[in-house]
Amino acid sequence: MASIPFEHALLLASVLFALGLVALLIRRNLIVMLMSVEIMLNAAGLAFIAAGSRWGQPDGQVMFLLVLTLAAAEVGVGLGLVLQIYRRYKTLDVDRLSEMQG
Amino acid sequence: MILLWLILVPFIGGLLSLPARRWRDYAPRWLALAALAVDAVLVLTLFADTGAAPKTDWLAQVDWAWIPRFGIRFHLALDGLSLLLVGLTVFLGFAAVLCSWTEIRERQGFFHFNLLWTLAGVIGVFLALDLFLFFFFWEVMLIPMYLLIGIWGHENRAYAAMKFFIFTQVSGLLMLIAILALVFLHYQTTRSLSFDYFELLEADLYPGAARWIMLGFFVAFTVKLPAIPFHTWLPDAHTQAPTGGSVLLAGVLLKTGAYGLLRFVIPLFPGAAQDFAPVAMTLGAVSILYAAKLAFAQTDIKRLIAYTSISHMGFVLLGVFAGNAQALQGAVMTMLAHGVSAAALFMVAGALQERLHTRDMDKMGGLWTLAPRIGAITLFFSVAALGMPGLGNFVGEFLVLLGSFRVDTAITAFAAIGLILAPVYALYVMQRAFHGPASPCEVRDFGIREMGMMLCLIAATAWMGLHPQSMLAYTDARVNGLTRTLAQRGP
Amino acid sequence: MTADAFAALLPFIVLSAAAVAVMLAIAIRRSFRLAFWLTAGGLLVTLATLPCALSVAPAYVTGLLLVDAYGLFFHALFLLAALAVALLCLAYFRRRDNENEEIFVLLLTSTLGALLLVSSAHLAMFFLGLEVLTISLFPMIAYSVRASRPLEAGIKYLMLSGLASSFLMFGMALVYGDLGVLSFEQIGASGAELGQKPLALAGLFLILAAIGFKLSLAPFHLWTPDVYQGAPAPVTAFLATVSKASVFALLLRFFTTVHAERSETFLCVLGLLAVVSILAGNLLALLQDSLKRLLAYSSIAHMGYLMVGFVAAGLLRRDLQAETIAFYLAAYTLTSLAAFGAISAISDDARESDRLSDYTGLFWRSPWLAAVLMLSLLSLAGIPLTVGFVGKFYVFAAGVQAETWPLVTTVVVGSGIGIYYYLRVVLAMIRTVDTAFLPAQSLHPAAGLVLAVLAALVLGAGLFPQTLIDAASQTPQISAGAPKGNRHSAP
Amino acid sequence: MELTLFYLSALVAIAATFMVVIQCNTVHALLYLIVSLLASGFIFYLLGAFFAAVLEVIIYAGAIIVLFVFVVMMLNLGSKTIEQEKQWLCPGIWHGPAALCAILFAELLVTLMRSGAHEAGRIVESKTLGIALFGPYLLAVETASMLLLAGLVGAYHLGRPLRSGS
Amino acid sequence: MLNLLWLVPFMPLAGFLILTASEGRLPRAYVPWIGAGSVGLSAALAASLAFELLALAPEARVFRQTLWHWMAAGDFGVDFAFYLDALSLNMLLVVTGVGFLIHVYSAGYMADDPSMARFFAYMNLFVFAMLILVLADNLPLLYLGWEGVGLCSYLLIGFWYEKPENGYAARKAFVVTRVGDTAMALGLFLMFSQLGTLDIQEAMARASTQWPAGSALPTAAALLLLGGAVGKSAQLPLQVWLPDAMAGPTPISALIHAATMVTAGVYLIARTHALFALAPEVQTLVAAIGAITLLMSGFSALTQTDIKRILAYSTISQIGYMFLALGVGAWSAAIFHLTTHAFFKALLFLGAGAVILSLHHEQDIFRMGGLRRSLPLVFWTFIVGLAALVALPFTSGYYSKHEILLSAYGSGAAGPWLWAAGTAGAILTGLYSTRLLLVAFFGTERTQAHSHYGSNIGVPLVVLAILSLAGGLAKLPLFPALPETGTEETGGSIGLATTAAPFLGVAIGYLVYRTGTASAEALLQLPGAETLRRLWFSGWGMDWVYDRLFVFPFIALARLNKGDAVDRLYQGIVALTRLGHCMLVPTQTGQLRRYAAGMLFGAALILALGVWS
Repeated sequence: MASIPFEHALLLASVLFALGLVALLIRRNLIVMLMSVEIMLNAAGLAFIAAGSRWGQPDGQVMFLLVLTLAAAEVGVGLGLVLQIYRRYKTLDVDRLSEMQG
Repeated sequence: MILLWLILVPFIGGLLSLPARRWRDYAPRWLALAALAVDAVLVLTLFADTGAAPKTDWLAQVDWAWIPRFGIRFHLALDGLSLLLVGLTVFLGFAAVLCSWTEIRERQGFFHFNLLWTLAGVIGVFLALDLFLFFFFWEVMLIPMYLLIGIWGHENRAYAAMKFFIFTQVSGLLMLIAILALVFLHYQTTRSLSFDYFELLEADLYPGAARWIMLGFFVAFTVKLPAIPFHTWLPDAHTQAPTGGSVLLAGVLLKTGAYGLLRFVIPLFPGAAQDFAPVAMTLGAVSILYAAKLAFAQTDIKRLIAYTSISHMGFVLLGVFAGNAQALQGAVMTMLAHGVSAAALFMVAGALQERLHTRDMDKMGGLWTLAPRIGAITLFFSVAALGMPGLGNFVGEFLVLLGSFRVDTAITAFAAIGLILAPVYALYVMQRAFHGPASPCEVRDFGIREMGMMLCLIAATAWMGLHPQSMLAYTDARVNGLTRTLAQRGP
Repeated sequence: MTADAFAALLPFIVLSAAAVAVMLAIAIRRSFRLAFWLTAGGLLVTLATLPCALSVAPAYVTGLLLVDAYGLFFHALFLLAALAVALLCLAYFRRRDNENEEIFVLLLTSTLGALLLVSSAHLAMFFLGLEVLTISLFPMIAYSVRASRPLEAGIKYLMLSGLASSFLMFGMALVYGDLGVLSFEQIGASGAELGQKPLALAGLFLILAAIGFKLSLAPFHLWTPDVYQGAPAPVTAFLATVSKASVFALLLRFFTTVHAERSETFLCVLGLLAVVSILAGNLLALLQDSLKRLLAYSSIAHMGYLMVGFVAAGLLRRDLQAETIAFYLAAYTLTSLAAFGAISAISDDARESDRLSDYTGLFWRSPWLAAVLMLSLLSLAGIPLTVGFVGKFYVFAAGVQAETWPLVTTVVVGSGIGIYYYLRVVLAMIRTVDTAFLPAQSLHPAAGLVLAVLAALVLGAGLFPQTLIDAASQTPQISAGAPKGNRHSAP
Repeated sequence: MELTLFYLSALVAIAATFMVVIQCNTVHALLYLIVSLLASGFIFYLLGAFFAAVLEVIIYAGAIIVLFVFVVMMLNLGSKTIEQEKQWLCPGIWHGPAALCAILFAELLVTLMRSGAHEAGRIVESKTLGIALFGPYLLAVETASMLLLAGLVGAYHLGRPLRSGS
Repeated sequence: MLNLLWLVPFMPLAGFLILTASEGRLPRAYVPWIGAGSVGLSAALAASLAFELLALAPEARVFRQTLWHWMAAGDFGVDFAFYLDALSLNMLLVVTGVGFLIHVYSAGYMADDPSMARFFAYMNLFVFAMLILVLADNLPLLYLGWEGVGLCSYLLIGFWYEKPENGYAARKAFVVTRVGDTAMALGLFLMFSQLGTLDIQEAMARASTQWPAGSALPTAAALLLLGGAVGKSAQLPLQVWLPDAMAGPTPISALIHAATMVTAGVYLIARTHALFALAPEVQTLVAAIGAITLLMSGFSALTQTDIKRILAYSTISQIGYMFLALGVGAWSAAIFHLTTHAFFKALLFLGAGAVILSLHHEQDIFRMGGLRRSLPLVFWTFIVGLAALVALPFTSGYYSKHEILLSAYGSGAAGPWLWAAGTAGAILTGLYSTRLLLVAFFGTERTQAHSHYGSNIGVPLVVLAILSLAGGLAKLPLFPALPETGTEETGGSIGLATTAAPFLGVAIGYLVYRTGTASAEALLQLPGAETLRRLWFSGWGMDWVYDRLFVFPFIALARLNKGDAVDRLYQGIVALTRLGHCMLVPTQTGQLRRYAAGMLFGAALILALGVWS
């Protein structure tokens, strides 16, 4: 395989990361927010893969696997929570969930 | 060991009085009296032990390792100065219990618990010779006092208790920082980590550091003393506290500040203290006058007495920093005498409030006709407070001014104006509360218990005025040591 | 796997086994008591294996885990805390028909996460430990799904935690991308030229942001009050103690091993975070009416104090740093457990009592419970007699010794503000109200036991801290290979 | 060639992700997300991480996103919600978050530019990965199982329907 | 026998303690016995001590008794010690003697007062304090007595406490004298800091050797002591309290505000004459104060209508003479006049008291009249007293005042001026005395008098009348306590003029008031006369000035700052903290996305710090 500039891969990861962040900040739909967290985690994974391929070590991929595990677990718990919330509030609007403040 | 028991007896007494309430309603107060009696016996033993001996050195010591990690030791020791103040504490402890006899009807067990713990803390402060231990007791006495004000206080108790606590606590932290700075500077030169008083006395500080560290101590002690501009907690705390609390606050707690100045600020930082003396003396003089003026303006009798306390403590500050034998002895005498007279005045004010349900002097008047005993006693202590020769306060103030005159004529002359303002407020109390036409209501005069207690206080005040030498002798050695230190290590 | 490695791993193995066992037990037969006893047994057995692990410490296990005395100190702390939380859960979840047993599995897994976290020697384990802890916490926080607040708290924590995890991972990726290594020690080995590695440095800062979130340092603190308030009280207790302490313990291990503290920038940023946290936490708590939120804000401030200790002690000497952090964390854990335990004891899963009005006159309704809460508040405020004071003493000692005056000043200011709101709660508790209409609080024996033990520990370690100091200071060696040279020659 | 492919798929990933951000229909957003993930997987492949690329497709796109789809379908979010999403996504709320993200991104960019130029794309065999996973990272794998256990129990507790009554 | 000296002051103290401890439960009949008896015993003891002391050679007439070590600190130490010499013996006799008579008189005067026990208790306390004052061996002890008499003065002026104005007068007296006392205290400090002792004899001896005459230090010390003296002795500028002090019962006015306490200043200066001798400027000032005071208060006395206020101004005026004497160095003349003044002024006050008692507390002389018929004994004794006051020849006042005026004349350059002032004062004295006598005792009876006083009022009047007449014949044996001042023979014309001056005053008075008040009112019609009268009546408006200079500003300042301005500072801190709280709380919106934004902000911030630093 031809070499790919490491920095460019990281740049891509950064862009994805930033996009995920933007999504998290501007979307009010809980499911989309969960998705944006996934985007960010994926971006981090991408960065690991890029780093691993820079050094030619398996560690990057191992870390990616761990990220993947986390993403799965988090999505599992998160979606369970979202379900409960939808049952209770009949909406996915995150801004409705601001009973506690001050 | 006797020193440890001095602290432990009220401590245990306090613990016991908690459950004692379930047994009998009056049990806690008798228990408190009993604990104090035991303490009094201990104090008297100490007095007797030292009565004949030359009062030069430390009379008794306890020295155990406590937190070896920091070289902190459980080090108690007693010299004449401590002995006098511990004696005063126990004496006023009796007064505080007795004057709460009928005033406190609710939650007596917890009340006496707090009272005794405050006393234990104060005695600890007077005995501790490890700086950490000192700070420990310094803070420990706050909590029960806070509860005394916060639970049994008057209408604005929450505010007053809070203010009291925050002032003393924040200033206490400054002291803690100063203590640590001192300890670590000492460590840097000697490689021995110790909070011990005697070891730190040898600490060799460069002047800049000494000044800052001294200021840390100074602020903590002047807040407690209190002196302008750190005094504003006191009127609120004293006014809102129950009578027993006021007695302890005015009689004993304020003395811890003065004690700290004498025990720590001067010996540890003689040079810095001397450099700082003009400022401190000015603060003292300003306190005397400013508080006297404020006292005059008050209509709340307890508030008025509170401001007079500030005024009197100004003399202490003046005396301590004047730093010669007369002024220092005067400061000690002022502490003792003010302890007794202010306590008595607060007891009178408490008695009035208990009877009239007001502290507003505008609503009093003509009480002499209705309650001549209260009147006479108030008169006596007002007169004591205004510095009548022959009574304790005079000796203190006279010696302070005598000594400080040698150091700084202008400040002393300024402070002496306080002698003029004192009768202005003291006699004003008499006028507004006791003179004038009598109102047609009934006021219960002092009974045997109250009169007995008051006569003891009167006797103490008169004794201090007529034969102060019996007390001055105890502090003579310490004061001479201080003046020597100042002379040797001054600038 | 060698015997040594097995011994070192034993606590983790036992704990994991316990988690699985509890899960299986639940699957077989739902019984709250059985689940509790299994959990308690698991925790106790794990505790019993710690000496075994200590005998082989320090030991690397596969390069991911480092079992050393430092970690084991925290293991013991967390296991005890988890035990306390388990007992609190027993008292708290009274509605046994609600299939509540899962809490114990989650408690065990999250404790396991905390244990892994403090022992991790590798970014992978760091990440995993943190996530095991966090993932277990999500359902714990949202545990009472019938109520709306836990759900709200849960989703907030989940989302923000996900965000933080992303930061963490991204940061780790940057570090790895720049350095090519993942174990702390190897990162530390190449840490000397960290200044020339901007990517790695940026990665470390991103990791710091994630840690700041977990520690709720300002400005990453916004979630804290909502989550504390929404979570069931025992879970809050766990969150406030084990979760925070484990992350801080890791922070110390990680950043000292990678020599981040050699970078002035890094220390400045940490100092800044500390200052902002102290001010923001204390100011936000000032007039707070919900006790849980109040304690949340107070925990923000406390993390700030701790960070001051971290920075200051880090400037001085490594073992002092570990000792300071270990002691403070232990003190904070004990105290917070007591505070949240008291809240938990008067709440249940049907009703959370966290308004200040719920505590009005509590002192007269159930004095012992109120006394424990008061004690823990005083400990948080850093008043002597309590272990919190010794913790604060450590912070001051480090700050003064390192002469980081801005930080020390901030701590003083923060403490001053802090006293106000702690005392507000105390005032509410001692307010004398007509108690006839308020029901006396019945105390579940499990909660009573926990609170009694915790109160005894808070007092005991406050009065005689040397034992705890010994335990904390015997863990100075964070990892092998730490450079011996010290920046400062001071102690 | 590979470089071109890399940039191309990067472009696809970015564009798809961007669509996720602005897409109002949740299902559409999910589909875009799948595209984005597939593009990422391809990049993994280009970077020489074949195993990861496979996992990306199977687990991420295949399992996790499907989970999302299930939930979305369970909740049966109708067209009403799309309208609502459109309202929520009014242009005003973009500014602040976008600016913040831009700042963060700019900071990362500056850092990246400072770090110099390095090559990536070394192939890591799946075998090496396997050895690493069951060698030095054995404990990590075990721990990941505990992570999943916790997630499982948690999801179970949260996700089950409430019993009526009591 | 001399060793019993301590009993002299402690006898009245015992009386005080007994009366106080009884709390008014003692049968009324016993109270005067205890009160007057204790002073009587003191007087008897003092008399026997006097015989014993005077039996010694003049140089040996010194006795020192140390009771106990009072206080010591560093190089400072004083004893509770008494010092008896001719000067203090003289004062001792006056205080106990006159005091005893007034006590006896009080038994009658206060017979109906419900608080008689309290009255006698205060009186006894006063005698005790006064005796301490005169016997003190050192200045602090003297100060004890000094303040003690001030306190008793306060207590007794405010004796009838129901009336607020009495309380005001009492406080005024205390505070005004306290101003002087404070100056005196500073004087003590100065002396101690420079001389190293406060023992009077020792300090005087050291001052004479260490301080050159006329240098700054003795001048300052003497000035400060003078401050105390003018306060206590009601001299310019601190004389304002004495007229108001007449609010107390009349025996008090006789004992404290005429015979004994107010002369304490004279005693003090005489006691420390060695110091004053070192400060000639101050001595001149003393003389000037005396001269001005005697004139000013003479004029004031002319316009008063209250019989006690007339006597009060007269007292101020007479003490002015004593100061004049002290100022010109005629020490023994001053003490001589002090003694005779004690007799006749006590007599006058007691007489006035008898009048007031008979007229049911009527004090306005213009509502009296014709009393010579209804109260003959009082009338005759009053005449004797007035004669002595006016210094008609062969009365005691004549000898003493004559000596003062002649000494003044011969005292250097300012002498004639001082003499002129004194002589003018003598004219004034004659004038107002005649006015008092004619208005109150002659003419028509305007208020019905009921003479119901018994022998315990009559006897003291007679005894004091005898003393007023014959007291001038005694030659006080004040040497060597005070240096002899040889009264050199001055020109006969001066002596004649001095003798004649009172007659002139009496004559003018007789002319004006012979036919009642008509001619006086005619005089008031003259231009400016009414203004002058008001000015004099108000004591030259000094009260008005002091009120505006000190009292009102102080009260205004106190009221203004009742809430303590310093507290604002702390309230400001509190407000700042609350402001911080209120500014931070809105960040806790409870909205998840804002929290995320907060985190992002934090991350961006620390990254920025990390990247650009």
